[in-house]
Amino acid sequence: MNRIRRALLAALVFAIARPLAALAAWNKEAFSAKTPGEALKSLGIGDAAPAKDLHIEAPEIAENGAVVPIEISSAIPGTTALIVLLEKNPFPLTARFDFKEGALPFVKLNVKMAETADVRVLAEAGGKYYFAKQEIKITVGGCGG
Amino acid sequence: MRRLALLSAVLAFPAMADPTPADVQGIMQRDFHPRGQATMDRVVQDGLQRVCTETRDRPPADVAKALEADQLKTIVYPEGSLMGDWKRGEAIAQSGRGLTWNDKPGDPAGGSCYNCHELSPKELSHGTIGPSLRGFGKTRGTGPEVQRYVYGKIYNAKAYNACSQMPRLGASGTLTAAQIKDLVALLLDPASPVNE
Amino acid sequence: MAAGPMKMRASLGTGFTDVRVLMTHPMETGLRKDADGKVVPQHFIQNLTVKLNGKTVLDAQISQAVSRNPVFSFRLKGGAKGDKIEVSWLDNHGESAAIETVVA
Amino acid sequence: MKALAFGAALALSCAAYGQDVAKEIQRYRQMVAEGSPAELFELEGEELWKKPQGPKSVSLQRCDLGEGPGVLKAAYAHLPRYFKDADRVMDLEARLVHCMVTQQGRSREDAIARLFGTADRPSELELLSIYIAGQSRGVRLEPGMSHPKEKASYELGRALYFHRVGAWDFACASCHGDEGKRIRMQELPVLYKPQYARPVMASWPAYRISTSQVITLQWRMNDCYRQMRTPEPDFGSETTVALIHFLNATAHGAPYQGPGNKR
Repeated sequence: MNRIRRALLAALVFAIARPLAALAAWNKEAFSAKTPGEALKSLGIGDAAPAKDLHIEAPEIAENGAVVPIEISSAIPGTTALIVLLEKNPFPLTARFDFKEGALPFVKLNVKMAETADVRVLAEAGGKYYFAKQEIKITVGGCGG
Repeated sequence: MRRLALLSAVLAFPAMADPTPADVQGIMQRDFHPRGQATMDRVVQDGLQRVCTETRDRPPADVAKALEADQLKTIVYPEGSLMGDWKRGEAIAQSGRGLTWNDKPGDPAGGSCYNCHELSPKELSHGTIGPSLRGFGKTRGTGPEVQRYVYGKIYNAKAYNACSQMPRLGASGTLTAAQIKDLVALLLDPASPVNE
Repeated sequence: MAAGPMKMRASLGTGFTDVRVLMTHPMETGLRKDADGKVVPQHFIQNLTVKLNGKTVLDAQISQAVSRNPVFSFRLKGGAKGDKIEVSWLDNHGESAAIETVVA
Repeated sequence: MKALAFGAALALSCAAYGQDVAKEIQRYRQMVAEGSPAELFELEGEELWKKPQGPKSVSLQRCDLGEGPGVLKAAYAHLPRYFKDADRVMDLEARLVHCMVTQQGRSREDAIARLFGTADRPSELELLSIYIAGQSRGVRLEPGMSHPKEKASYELGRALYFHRVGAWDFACASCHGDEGKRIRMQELPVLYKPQYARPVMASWPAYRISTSQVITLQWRMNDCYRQMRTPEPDFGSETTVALIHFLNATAHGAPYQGPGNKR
């Protein structure tokens, strides 16, 4: 198995330890926060205004908390970051995307949710913050055992 | 000419009859192996399974009646009240464990109730293979007759409907008498969420 | 599990380029127990970088709450045949991987 | 008063539940399918197909899956089928084991030592299955139905589908017998009817979202029997192959669209 993986790695992937190490910034404090409020504080975010131009596309019911697809996009001019918080997870802050010139403020990803909860998305634009929310219900599926 | 071709096609496979339940059982005895608590005696059909297989779950009325009478005799009622604790009953209804080859023998089993039935309105994830049991006790009360019926139905569903798809949860050794009593309470107790 | 293969697909839309990237990674939360009841240590991707023709266009920080074998879709402004897109990740064990593709 | 309002809200949400739930779950599945990592496993399966293994140190690239030695295109869509060299009907997995034994010189014990993998490490057969099935995309399902043993396999599969057995008296049809039923939130396809069998059978093997695992039809048969509370069926046995044969033959004509995604 390892040999195959290595072969595949050689074919598809090249090691890039050098450039990545330089930008390996990961906000440990914010990602370790146990409530959405603490996480936002660690990110230096105070007030956020509700925004209609910030879109969350997600199913209202997910059959499985291990894979919950979420698509987020912002039509707020000058959006430079999108932040995803899963309000009832043990560590709510789930992702922060910083968009530079050349990328549109759009991301689709799959997340894990411990239970039915709100997904809160924040957008940063021109130094101000905006938010949108959606509840996603998590159900039990299939046969027991 | 076409008829001739058809005839020869039929003649080419003279032994092509559908396998009987006995044939199938023989093949399963060859192709299966015991694992954990799932022993080989489980691929041997009892009379009821055989009749239901042969009739595609629609036995003639008199046969069904005889089978049901037979199954009724398997039900063992405990002494005293048949109403247990609906809260424990809810947990049993939720659990789908028990009797599979990777369940540990001796571990408490569940009734798999929500797999097929709607019970408490709080549980949105319920199956629809069996009828909804929401509000079951509201119209039927908690009298000894209805307790006896519910206990018996869970213990051996085939005593009331010979080829029911519901397992014989007591007769198969899946649930204990105390567990079945808890399920009776889940269905009948006015305080149970089923009767909200 | 070591880093496995990645796969990326870039397709031209109207006014943007759709990028979809798959990566093999366990994304262990550190809360899960294995069959023997032992806690599986945290192991998850923390940083994700998207470059277009050598220039970083997207920096992401993610948590262990991203699903196993992550799949991300991004959109890049404009885009043309021949554009080179590179996606790389770094996890909390210091392992990293990258993949690049040319818009066709 | 507050409790009353809550109760009313709950009743309302439950009333609205039936109609909206199916739609939302459908949307959930659609979104999950768009983000499936199944392709990653096809890559790994391809490596295994080409990797020399066993005492003879040869790859499986000369394995005849029914379309000729090494031909992968359409092979999966035409299985199970009768193989003269083995004088029996085989599905993909039984055939792969046959090739591992006859061509790579491996013992059957070695070939089937690790049938079902984990999320961390899918099994060899799972990865091979997902790769080979992917080479049938767009090809109509057409398992063998001309040889007498193929007909017998199909008939046995159908009989097994309705055969009530095990500690809980189940047949396949106990769950997959009536239209519009579900187990928990999972809809149950009535697999002996073509319109239900087609979309289902055209998407196996698959990536299972709840366990992040690659799953195959042999796994599916095995785990259904586990939940039917029977003993365990032998891997690639006449029984499991016959059921797969019956299901794929019922789905006859469906263009293969997998590997798919399962809950």
